[in-house]
Amino acid sequence: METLAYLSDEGIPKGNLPFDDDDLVRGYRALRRARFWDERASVLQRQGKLGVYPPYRGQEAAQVGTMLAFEPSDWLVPSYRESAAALTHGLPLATLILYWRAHPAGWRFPEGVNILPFYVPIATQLPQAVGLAHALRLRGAQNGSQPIVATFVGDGGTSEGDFHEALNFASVFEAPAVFIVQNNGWAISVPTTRQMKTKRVAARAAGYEMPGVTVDGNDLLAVWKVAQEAVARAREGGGPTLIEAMTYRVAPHTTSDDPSRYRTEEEAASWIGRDPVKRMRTALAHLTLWDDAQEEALLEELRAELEAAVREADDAPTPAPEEIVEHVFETMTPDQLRAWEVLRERA
Amino acid sequence: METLAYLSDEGIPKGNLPFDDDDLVRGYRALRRARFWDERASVLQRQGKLGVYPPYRGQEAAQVGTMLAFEPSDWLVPSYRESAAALTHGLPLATLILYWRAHPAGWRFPEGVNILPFYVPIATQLPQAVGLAHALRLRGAQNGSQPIVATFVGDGGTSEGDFHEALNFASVFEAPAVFIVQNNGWAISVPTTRQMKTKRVAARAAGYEMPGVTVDGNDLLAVWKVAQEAVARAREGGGPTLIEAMTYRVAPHTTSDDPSRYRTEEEAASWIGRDPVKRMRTALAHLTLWDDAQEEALLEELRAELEAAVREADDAPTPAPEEIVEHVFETMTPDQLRAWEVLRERA
Amino acid sequence: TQNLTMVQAINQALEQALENDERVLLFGEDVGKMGGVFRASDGLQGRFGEARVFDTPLAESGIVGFAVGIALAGFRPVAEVQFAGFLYPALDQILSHVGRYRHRTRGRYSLPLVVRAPYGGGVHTPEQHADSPEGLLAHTPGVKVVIPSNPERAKGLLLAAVADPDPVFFLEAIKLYRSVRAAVPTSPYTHPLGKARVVREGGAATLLCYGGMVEVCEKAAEVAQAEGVALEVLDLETLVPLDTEAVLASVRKTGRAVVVYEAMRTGGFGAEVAARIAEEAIDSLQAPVLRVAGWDSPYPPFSSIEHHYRPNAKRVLEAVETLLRF
Amino acid sequence: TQNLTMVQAINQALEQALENDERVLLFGEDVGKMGGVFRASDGLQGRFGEARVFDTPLAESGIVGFAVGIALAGFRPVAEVQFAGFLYPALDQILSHVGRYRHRTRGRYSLPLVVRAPYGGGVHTPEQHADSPEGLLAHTPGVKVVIPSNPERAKGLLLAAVADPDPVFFLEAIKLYRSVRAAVPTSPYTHPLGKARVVREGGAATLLCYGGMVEVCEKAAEVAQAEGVALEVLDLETLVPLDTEAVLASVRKTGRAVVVYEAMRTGGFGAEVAARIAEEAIDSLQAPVLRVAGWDSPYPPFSSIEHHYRPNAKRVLEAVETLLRF
Amino acid sequence: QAAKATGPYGRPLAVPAARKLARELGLELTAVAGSGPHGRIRVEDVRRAAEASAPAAAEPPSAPAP
Ligand SMILES: Cc1ncc(C[n+]2csc(CCOP(=O)(O)OP(=O)(O)O)c2C)c(N)n1
Ligand SMILES: Cc1ncc(C[n+]2csc(CCOP(=O)(O)OP(=O)(O)O)c2C)c(N)n1
Ligand SMILES: [Mg+2]
Ligand SMILES: [Mg+2]
Ligand SMILES: [Mg+2]
Repeated sequence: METLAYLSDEGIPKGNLPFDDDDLVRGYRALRRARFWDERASVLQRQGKLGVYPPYRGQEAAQVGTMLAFEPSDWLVPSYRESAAALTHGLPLATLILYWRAHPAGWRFPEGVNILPFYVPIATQLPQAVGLAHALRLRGAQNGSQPIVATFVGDGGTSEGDFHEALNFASVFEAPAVFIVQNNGWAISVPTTRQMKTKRVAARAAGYEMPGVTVDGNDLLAVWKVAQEAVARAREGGGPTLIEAMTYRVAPHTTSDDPSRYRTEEEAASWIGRDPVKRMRTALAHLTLWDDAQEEALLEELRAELEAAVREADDAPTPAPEEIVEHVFETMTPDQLRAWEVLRERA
Repeated sequence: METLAYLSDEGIPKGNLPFDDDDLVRGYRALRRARFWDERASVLQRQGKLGVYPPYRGQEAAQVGTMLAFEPSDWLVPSYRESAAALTHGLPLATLILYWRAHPAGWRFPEGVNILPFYVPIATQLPQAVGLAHALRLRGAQNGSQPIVATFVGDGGTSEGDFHEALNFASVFEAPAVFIVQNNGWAISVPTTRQMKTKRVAARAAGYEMPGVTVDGNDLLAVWKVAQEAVARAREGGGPTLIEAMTYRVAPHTTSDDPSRYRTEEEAASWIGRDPVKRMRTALAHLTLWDDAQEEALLEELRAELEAAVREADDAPTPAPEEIVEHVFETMTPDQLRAWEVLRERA
Repeated sequence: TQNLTMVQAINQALEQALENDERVLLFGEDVGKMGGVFRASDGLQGRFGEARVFDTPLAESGIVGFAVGIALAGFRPVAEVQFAGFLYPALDQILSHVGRYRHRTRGRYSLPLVVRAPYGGGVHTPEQHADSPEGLLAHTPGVKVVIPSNPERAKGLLLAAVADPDPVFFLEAIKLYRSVRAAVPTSPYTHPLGKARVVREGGAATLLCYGGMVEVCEKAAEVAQAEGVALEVLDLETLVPLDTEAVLASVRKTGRAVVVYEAMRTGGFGAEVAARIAEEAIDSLQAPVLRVAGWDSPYPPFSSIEHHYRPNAKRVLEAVETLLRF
Repeated sequence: TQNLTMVQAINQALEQALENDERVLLFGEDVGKMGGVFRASDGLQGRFGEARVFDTPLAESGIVGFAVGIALAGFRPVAEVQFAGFLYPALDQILSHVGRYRHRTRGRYSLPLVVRAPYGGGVHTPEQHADSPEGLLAHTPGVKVVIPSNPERAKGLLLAAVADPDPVFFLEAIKLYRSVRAAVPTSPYTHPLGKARVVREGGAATLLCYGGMVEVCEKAAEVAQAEGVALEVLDLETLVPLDTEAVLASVRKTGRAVVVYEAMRTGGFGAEVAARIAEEAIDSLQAPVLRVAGWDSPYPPFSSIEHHYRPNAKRVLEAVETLLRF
Repeated sequence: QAAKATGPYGRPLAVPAARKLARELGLELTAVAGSGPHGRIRVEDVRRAAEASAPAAAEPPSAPAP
């Protein structure tokens, strides 16, 4: 199976790019923003200002490139590592910060932001994404366009039964869903080679009569392009697509993981050469669309955005103990009400 | 994907057959025996002498052909419809009768018969079959030969997550297991076309880097041959194979099903023309290996065998109420012991 | 009213739910053309079309996960799982998601879905077709559990379940599907969830039960009545949220309680009922709180002895006698 | 003896199990090179090789099903599920097979397998990493459930679980993994399954607990002692089969019982304990049987308030006070 | 002074152990004053009542009323 890429490992465009200049700049900005947050997140975490956090360093292109192809009226059904996808799809940074602080206010995404929660139990969100996609199709076009669904899973997650059940349901119901497998080489300490025998998850798509594409997941443009095609297909009633983005988890599994137990630094280092942000910046520079001044201006913007978001997050009211038993049902049971009263007294 | 077949729909050999005359006769006898039991089972059921029974009429070649390729030292991990596979692999007829009478004596297969129980929860036996195969491989060759595992699932069963998890484990561990999908067109009332979008389950094998073969499941010889190849591969350390036997469930789903609710008689009738027993008998007749007298003698044998088995089954002691709480653990808990005493008094 | 079996009443409830609310969708294994293995959805695909009533692939985790997604989009899915023993592959979706969605999203999303499943023994079904997993569901935060005991209640409770803003597991005793007919109002109506129902009043002891055990307790009460002992029979109907007040009121009145359920005894929902009584009505108790339940074993697939597993009136009466003699 | 944390004691038990019985195999997600996310299998792949200690693909139903097959072949699999909240995808294998195999085959096959999983809250883990599903397992016919509360017991109980002829679920409180060190005998030893353990004697009331709640109850008992109230603390250790005699003996002695568990209250295993007391020790009760448990909600993933979910010594003492005042 | 305790259904409120002791001593709970909250009868109350009516305690216990 061939792997689509528009940029060389160093970032030099291999030929004509299927995006206009504005898009290229817009894409880079989203990519750089994703990198900025991830870098700061790890810092915040070390400062005790964030809980356990799963970094996505090295996977920005896979997530951002995918979501650039979707409209805000489409839905994102992420796993836990898709902070970049969520940011790109419109999750406010302050909400994201609160989410990773495990603050209840961060767990309620704002109205109008079509993103389902980050999911911890691996692969379980996939059948839900298919149900959602099927329901959107039943409902039909909104403002002239059929809303569709993007959903993510890791190489490890492809081993779960729900991955298979979801692909099968999606193909049987021709659901307008795009599955993105971020094949990042690792599931915590387990390399992809022990997770599956096949070298290409996309090869599984054929078993569902579904298009399956493997793409260079560190090439923003390749991911974006492939996602656009899948999006167009889904929107026009052509059913689901499986996209496999070949990438690498450069960072630890989460901020509490120690990768030196299971892999060499060299391996991770070899991937840094193919860093998706650097590649895209090189491409833009090559095309004279981006210079250091623009970069510095962007970073200034991002710093300001982050500062404001941190401030907003800091202002969120301290959670009250009784919130524990709220929102289990629309109406509390008598037991919950009693618990609520007990908890309220503790505040 | 091509579908291997050695016999025409009518049963005329398409060319040289890869079996010698003795094998051809042996194969037919096993096939005819399977048909004989299934026919009688439905009669016994109507007479109230058997519980709910899932007939396999039309699928004899898929089951018998597969098991002919295995040795008694190999293991069979069936689903609920594999009575024919079990008979062929050495399950005594009397045990089978008791099993379908839901008599406890039928649920304990005799020592030395390497068959795991018939499984009701669909596809759940598949990961177990892989674990068993992996363990057999760890244990290594016995008497110079590596024992391996055969396991069956229906087209409907391929939709369950466990189907996928099992195939993935099998390929990752290179387990000596042969998966047989009996694609019989139906999962109760749901046709294969609504169960999956792909026309060939065998196409899924590629996603696990595993050989996948589609075979005419109503051609005993084709199934047998394909199974032999899979068996040889597994035995020699070549890992698992997925065999898809294209067949048809001519009978109702079980003796309590009424297929007229969901399919036409014509459809089922069209498959009777491709009846695996008739085809094989025609082939033997064509090769002058079998005549009516031989058939009558075989039927006589089978009648005698059945009569003896029914007698043996009838002689099984009446189950005692306290058997309900026996064999939950090796040693009864105090609660179970108390229950046992209560139940004993009811006998 | 019409004289209906429970499965017919359920069929009527589903039909009216589909009729009165466009957001209702019905799906599961064999629910379409076949109308369900018990005919609960008989005729509904024909009437409402394949978009609203349809078969799914054979995958229970997929079915429940699919239902979650459909509910998130604003529909009201009613999924059928063919037998309650086949809810097990879906327990991950149920425990990880169905019960957590509202909580996790701080109320932004709710899951107004219903999962129906036939449960329980007594009719010689094959292995694992007679399981009673209500205790597992009741120990799942965020899901409601409803178990009707007759045609009239089944219809009203099912329509209430479909209208409920939260996920409801609706278990239907296979034993009752066709064994009784009763007058069922023809127009749609609901019975509120969360309320127990006094089936029969009495002062000597309370029998606490639900689903398939209600007729067993009624029978026991009739026999006792003939001997001059008036038993109160309380049908819990909704296990979650449990009508604890009704349980306590009855036990405070009679001072004696037997909890009857057919699931395996250890860890079953009856333990919760007994624990609540021991917690809140201890000073009214004249005798221990007894449980009559399935034994600590799988429901036996051995048909000639399986009826020894399920509680019957005799066992209930033995327990009552123990209480009265205490 | 050595001074070990609980996770070290477990590591030692696994090492000795592998050493002393060639049939023992260890597997699960990240158990190999990584040595488990909590290091329970640290160093074991290096010592015993990849054939005996290995990583599996990320699929819990697959892992448990695989373990079943391995056990059927005569090995003694010890599978790790990374967190107890990820047992859910495997519940079908557990409910449908692990607990039924011996019964279904009338004793021909047994499944001498162990499934270990870290459980419970108290250490700010992400969502669903703090679940306590012991109640679900305890309501599964045919499986044993063991939950140790300290390093010394953990080692002896785990070695007993590995030697047991039946499937054992071995849940390890994450909170206890590294918080305490204790003297642990260096050579292999076993503690029998099915026995409760009196942690502390007292006459005023009995605290019934297990796993992570034992230290909470001990702390409560210390505080009470300072005020002159002697509480008895009973560590159940094995939930299935439960040592009912020990429970009853203690409650008969003290006349007062508080059951403490961190799972959601409704339908939890503590209900079973309370129900047994109400059933068999009613005459001795001077007060209701109280439960101090998790609230009826998911374990909250909200770190600044999550400690309000888990029972603590204060809540236990409030319950004791209620009992003493009753 | 302890209250005379009757629950909402006219029966005295009493902890099970007090009921048992009263049964053993042949005491009617209606004749016992409860010292617990809501006039609940505790074991001590039964003992006290038994001592106060010592002769009655000598009588054989009456059969449990069903
Ligand atoms: C059902 C389930 N099992 C186990 C875990 C624990 N766990 C969290 S992340 C992870 C590895 C996931 O790997 P992959 O799917 O490749 O995603 P990645 O972390 O690489 O983004 C595991 C085993 C979990 N969250 N859910
Ligand atoms: C987990 C589970 N879900 C549902 C059922 C009910 N059921 C029994 S057989 C069957 C259809 C199976 O179809 P297929 O796998 O094609 O096998 P076939 O009956 O054709 O042999 C269904 C849905 C079951 N036994 N187990
Ligand atoms: Mg990965
Ligand atoms: Mg599954
Ligand atoms: Mg089929």
